[in-house]
Amino acid sequence: MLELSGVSRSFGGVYAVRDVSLTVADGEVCGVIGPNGAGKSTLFNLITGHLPADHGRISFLGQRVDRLAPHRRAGLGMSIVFQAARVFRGMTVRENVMVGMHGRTGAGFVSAALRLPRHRRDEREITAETDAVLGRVGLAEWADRPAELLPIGQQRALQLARALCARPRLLLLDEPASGLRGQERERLAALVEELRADGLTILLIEHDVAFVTRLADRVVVLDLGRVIADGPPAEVRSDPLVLAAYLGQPS
Amino acid sequence: MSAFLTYLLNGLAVGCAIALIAGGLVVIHRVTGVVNFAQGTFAVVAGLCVSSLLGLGLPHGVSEVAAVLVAALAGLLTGLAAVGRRGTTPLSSLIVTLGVGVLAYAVEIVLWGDQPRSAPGLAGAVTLAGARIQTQHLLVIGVTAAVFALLALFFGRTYLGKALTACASNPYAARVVGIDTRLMGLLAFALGGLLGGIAGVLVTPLRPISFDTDVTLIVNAFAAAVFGALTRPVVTLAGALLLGVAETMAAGYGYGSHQLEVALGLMIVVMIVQAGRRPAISQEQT
Amino acid sequence: MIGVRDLVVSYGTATALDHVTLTVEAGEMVALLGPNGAGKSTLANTLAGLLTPASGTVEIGGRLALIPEGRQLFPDMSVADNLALGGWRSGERDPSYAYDLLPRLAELSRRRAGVLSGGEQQMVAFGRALMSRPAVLVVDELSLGLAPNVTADLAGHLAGLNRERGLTVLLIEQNARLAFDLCRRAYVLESGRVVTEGECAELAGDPRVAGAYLGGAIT
Amino acid sequence: MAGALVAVVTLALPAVLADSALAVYILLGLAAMVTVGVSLLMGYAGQVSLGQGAFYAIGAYTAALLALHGVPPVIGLVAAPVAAAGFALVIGVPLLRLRGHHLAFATLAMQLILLSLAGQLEFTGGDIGLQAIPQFSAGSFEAGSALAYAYLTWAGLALVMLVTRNVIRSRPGRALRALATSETAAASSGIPVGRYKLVVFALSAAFAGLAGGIYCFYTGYVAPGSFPVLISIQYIVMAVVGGLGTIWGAVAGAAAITLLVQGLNSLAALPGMPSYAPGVLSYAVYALVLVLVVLFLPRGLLPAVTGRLRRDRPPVETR
Amino acid sequence: GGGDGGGGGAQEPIKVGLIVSLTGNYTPLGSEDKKAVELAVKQVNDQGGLLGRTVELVTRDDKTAPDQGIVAYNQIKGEIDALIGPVFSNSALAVEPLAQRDKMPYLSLAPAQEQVEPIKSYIFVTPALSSMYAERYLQYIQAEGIKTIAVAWDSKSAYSVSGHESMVALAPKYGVRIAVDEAYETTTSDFSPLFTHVRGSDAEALVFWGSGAPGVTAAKQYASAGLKTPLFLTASQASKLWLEPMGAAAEGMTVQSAIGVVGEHLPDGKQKQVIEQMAKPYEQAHGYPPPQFAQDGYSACLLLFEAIRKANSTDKARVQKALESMDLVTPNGRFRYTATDHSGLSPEYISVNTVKGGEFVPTDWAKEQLAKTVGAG
Ligand SMILES: Nc1ncnc2c1ncn2[C@@H]1O[C@H](COP(=O)(O)OP(=O)(O)OP(=O)(O)O)[C@@H](O)[C@H]1O
Ligand SMILES: Nc1ncnc2c1ncn2[C@@H]1O[C@H](COP(=O)(O)OP(=O)(O)OP(=O)(O)O)[C@@H](O)[C@H]1O
Ligand SMILES: [Mg+2]
Ligand SMILES: [Mg+2]
Repeated sequence: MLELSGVSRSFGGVYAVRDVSLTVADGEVCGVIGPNGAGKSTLFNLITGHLPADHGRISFLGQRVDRLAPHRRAGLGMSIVFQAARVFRGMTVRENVMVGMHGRTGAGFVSAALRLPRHRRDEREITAETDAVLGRVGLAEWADRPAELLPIGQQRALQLARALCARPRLLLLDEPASGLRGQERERLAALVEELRADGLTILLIEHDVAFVTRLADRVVVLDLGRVIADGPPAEVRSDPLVLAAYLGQPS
Repeated sequence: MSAFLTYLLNGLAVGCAIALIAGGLVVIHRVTGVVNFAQGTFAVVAGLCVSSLLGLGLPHGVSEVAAVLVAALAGLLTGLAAVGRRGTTPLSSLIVTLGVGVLAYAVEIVLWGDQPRSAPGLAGAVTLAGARIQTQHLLVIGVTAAVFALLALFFGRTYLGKALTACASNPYAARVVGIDTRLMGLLAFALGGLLGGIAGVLVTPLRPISFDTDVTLIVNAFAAAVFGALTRPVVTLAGALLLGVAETMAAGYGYGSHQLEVALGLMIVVMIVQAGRRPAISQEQT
Repeated sequence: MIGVRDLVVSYGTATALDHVTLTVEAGEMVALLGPNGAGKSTLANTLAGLLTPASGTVEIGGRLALIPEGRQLFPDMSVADNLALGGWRSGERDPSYAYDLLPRLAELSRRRAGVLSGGEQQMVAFGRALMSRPAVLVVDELSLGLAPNVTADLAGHLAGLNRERGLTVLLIEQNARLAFDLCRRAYVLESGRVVTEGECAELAGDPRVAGAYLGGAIT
Repeated sequence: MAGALVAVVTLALPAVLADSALAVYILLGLAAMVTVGVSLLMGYAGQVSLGQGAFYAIGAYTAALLALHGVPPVIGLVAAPVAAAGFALVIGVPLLRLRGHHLAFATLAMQLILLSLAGQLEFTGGDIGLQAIPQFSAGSFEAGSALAYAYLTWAGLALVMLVTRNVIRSRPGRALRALATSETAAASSGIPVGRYKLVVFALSAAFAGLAGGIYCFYTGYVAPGSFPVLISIQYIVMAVVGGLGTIWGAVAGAAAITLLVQGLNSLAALPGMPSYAPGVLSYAVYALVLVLVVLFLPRGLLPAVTGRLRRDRPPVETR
Repeated sequence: GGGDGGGGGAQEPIKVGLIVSLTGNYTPLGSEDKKAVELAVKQVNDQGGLLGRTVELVTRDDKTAPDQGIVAYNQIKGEIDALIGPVFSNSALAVEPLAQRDKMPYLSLAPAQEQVEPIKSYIFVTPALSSMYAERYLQYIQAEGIKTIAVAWDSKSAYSVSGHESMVALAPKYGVRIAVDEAYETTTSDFSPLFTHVRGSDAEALVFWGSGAPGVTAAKQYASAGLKTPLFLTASQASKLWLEPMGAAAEGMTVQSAIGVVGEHLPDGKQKQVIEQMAKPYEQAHGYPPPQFAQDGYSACLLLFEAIRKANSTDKARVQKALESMDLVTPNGRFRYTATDHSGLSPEYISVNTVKGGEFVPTDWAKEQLAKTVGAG
């Protein structure tokens, strides 16, 4: 599904991602962990195209994508939930989520301006599906609130809903559980499990190791921009390198 | 060759005059995030003041200093209107400064009338390596160099300068660490007024000043300041010099009627080239 | 050290805090729990003087520092400058105090804060708050985005400062288990009201609290 | 519906207005057309243009030149927005790579350069401009009176508002509002950010161009002096005063500013006013009203009046 | 048809519209014009009015913007009998088609040539056109024995563009060669490139076309540029607006002006008397002598009043007819409007002066020429 080979990116003198090669299989949930500043978020930005890579190649669904603009990659079926909440200000929660449907509908300026039938049909579909997704992530009651005023937890859920609306093949989640409390975290985990059951491929960055262990089929560990471990969660959790760099005292 | 040098030197002087006004824009924006459209007004107020004071028979030096102080006061008052009220967004503040600039027209017309004024400066010209340059131009260059050196030091090295910068960088965070952003904003406006005043006092002997001269002054200064991302004094100075030299060179080599097009066009091109180098995500990261 | 009585804070017409009363004694570490949107950050901002209460009183004994939600650094400034500005109230301008606490910050000192990774930013926010040598520290999410070893490290620092310098701490933390480990007492805020308060040990045994805040926290 | 009511009242208005008031009505309508575009561009898509006056000018010059060369005015009027939009598409490609203040400056400079050229070129009539532009006519109908232009303006504004409303309430509109906050997040939702910015830039230019086309037929004269940079700034002021991010706000802002300016103008010219009255009244009172409105109604006139809280700003300036 | 001066209409004032720039760029010009027009109206009313009716002024501000000129015109066109129009050429050109359509007698204060080319029956111009200034300078240059000149002009000012064009077109007729022909922009703040080019040429004089700020900026820099070539400035500089900021640096420079500016140097006679009739009270009221554009406003009033008197009516068609057969001495000189000449002045009413002691003093050549003109008139 996703294949990286020899991908690197540096900022000034700092190598954020260094010669990373990685394959993610269809339907797999792959956890990405590593110390702060290891390059996890940068890796996501390289995959989604928000940062150009210095070297290496990235293929998605058998097609090279490393020269494609972010919106084109999104169009191929990638969705990301950013680490820092990026909700669209001045729009309600529902409108925010509707934006996620953008790539799946086609009504442009002209058909919108003229209210052509196609546009109206699209709008009906968008509204219906948005409401379904809002229910799924537990935001139904917030739907008409201005998005930027939501508490952190709900903003995360909103981003996830937006990403899901695009019906992606590959979902990249950058610390989706941060800021969530016990129960909320539980609900998120359940949702991710559902998505996996639906056959979605997921890349998941998270510092809550238990969370990752529970959800991921496989965990990749980054440190100083390099992959230092890659394998089933249980194995990785006891890897001495990982313990030293990341987990601190054995848990 | 001496013609080239003449164009260059005079272009630098023109650029320096622009830079002084742009400097005020930068100081205010760097601290408050507000683009101060009243910046040209400060120069005009100082220019009109200095012409009156000299006309009253006050000696040079005293008149200039007094005029600059009046401009600083004007800056402070503008600041009170623009950032004195909590919750004013930078866009609202911008419109307020626009309003203050227009309000100043009324005050200036009542006090000084609508006719342009000038003031005597350093007379005569000097010849440097075959290139003639007005003595007043040399003064402008000298003062600008000093002012920008001080600005760069102030913002880059001093603690107060950093605290001022922090206010616009993240106003909420500035309040979290205990910086009084409102007070700092007022300080910045006063400083902006001071810089505008210096510009006005230096420019009035070179070109007549009337109440509405601020528009011409602000357009060039805005160009230079934007070049410096409205936050970086030294890059702003570079932008202003680029603008000034491009203008005189265009005039010198036969494009006198296209000075403006040449200079502004050049600025846009440089900006577009710069913009292409930074991915959107690194401009958005908070 | 922190005394809050009958505090009401609202955003326009929406009431975020509804007659909240809460105390943190000098030298105490108290946790503040609550679901998303309960009003925890609102309370933190009010304590720091960034929001004006509609009614009620807030008393703070001594210099207060806040680690705000969402890091809130000065993005265009270097890490060193960010830290130095943390000392605005105390006059402490030399960031080496923060470097001693968190050596990683020294490595990052010349980078622009805005381009740091999430966890790195959180460390800077922590260091910056301590630069003001506070008597009272309000932490709005400690472990957010931090690697487990760093979380443990910071928690250790907090406990140490509390023990050695008598630092008073009000801790808002997503990971309730961590909060319960660190603090002796806790308040639970829901929909702007204090619904439960008590010793952490007791609360952990309270099935409602445990269900809501410990159940899923699996660390 | 309040909107329909306003539409009916404004439609009935020209019939009862004197010629003197009609001139204000028309200029107000034209300003509103441009301002709706500014509001779309700035309030929704988050892109600042200090050069809308240039598109207004392009529309006016296009229609004027075509009419002077014997092309039927209807075609000229259609060509005006098309030319403005076309120009916007061409310059937008490089300019829209700039953001924020850089974009504001670049558009301002674009207008300065364009007007400077218009003032020097032969076929645009240089600084003196183009005179004796024929009246607007369609088929056998010739718009000889101010009344006809008032209705033409009304129709133009209605069209502009309708298009804007349809756009913002739909998929492209949501995309525009999204990219205003975060281009990266918008792009990862599959929005082609660059293309959308370009299209909305062109659309706002088209609105200004259409207004310019009507303007040229109404006044029968265009010159660079008709489009000073200050009018571009005035449009921004109108949009902000009325309330950014609402269509009716743009219209309310244009109306408020136009009427204020004209009212003060008439007041200052009353006999017996001291010689400094025009300056003081038109500058001081205008400025004071502007400052007070912006400070005390920061979300603009319309939201303040209707009490709508669409764009509530958090009291804590978190980012 | 308007009142013939008889009946109840006698009580109705005659209303004269005045649209000038009272705000915006052209404020300094418009506000002076307004003062002069108010003076002329007061004077005529003090003498018992026109046709036994008082004259009332209806003033509007065009804000130095063409569309505001149109608004202003539409506001007052219903109540006025004639119009004195904008100083800003673009405003004037915008209003004129409307005035022509309404058959409104219109005296323009703007100097643009296009207003009278082609002739529109109701549109008349009061300032001398820049082509006249160009021609007058060439006459002077020829008389001084100068063969080669440099010309600089503001590419953004209609006045200076057309002045420059006329100068280029007429130069051969006066045996003058243009060695340097250089445009600048209104916002130019440094003229050293121009002066460098002049220095490097064999030009014996530099004629500088421009109005407003560049006139001062360039002349000041000229003073310190150390050029030997004399600087010739055109009539836009013939006022305190230029003299005051220039100060002592102006001494010895050559500046054109309308005849009215140098009234005191004229031989006694009708012309001198008309000039003083305006200049004295103006100076008394405002503390400085009237600048040249103020004289345009005053002259426009005199022309209009005379036309109404001759028409013995405010009927617009009859006023227009009266204007087309006008022959009147005003502070701007003697106007002879005809059906084919709506500008009415000729270059003979232009003076060439030197600045002496902070005043404009006609050169000997100009004194001689003006004496001839006035004597003949
Ligand atoms: N635009 C940039 N310019 C300069 N350095 C950058 C930039 N973006 C990231 N970095 C640096 O690259 C390194 C990797 O950052 P990244 O955000 O990928 O880390 P991360 O693994 O996501 O960490 P965290 O778990 O803390 O979020 C960091 O040291 C960071 O400071
Ligand atoms: N600026 C604001 N304007 C209006 N309402 C706000 C604002 N900030 C927060 N709120 C609302 O006030 C309530 C309390 O928010 P607050 O951020 O204090 O919650 P919290 O307990 O910190 O939540 P979280 O755990 O997600 O951080 C929420 O319902 C939120 O939507
Ligand atoms: Mg990260
Ligand atoms: Mg919170």
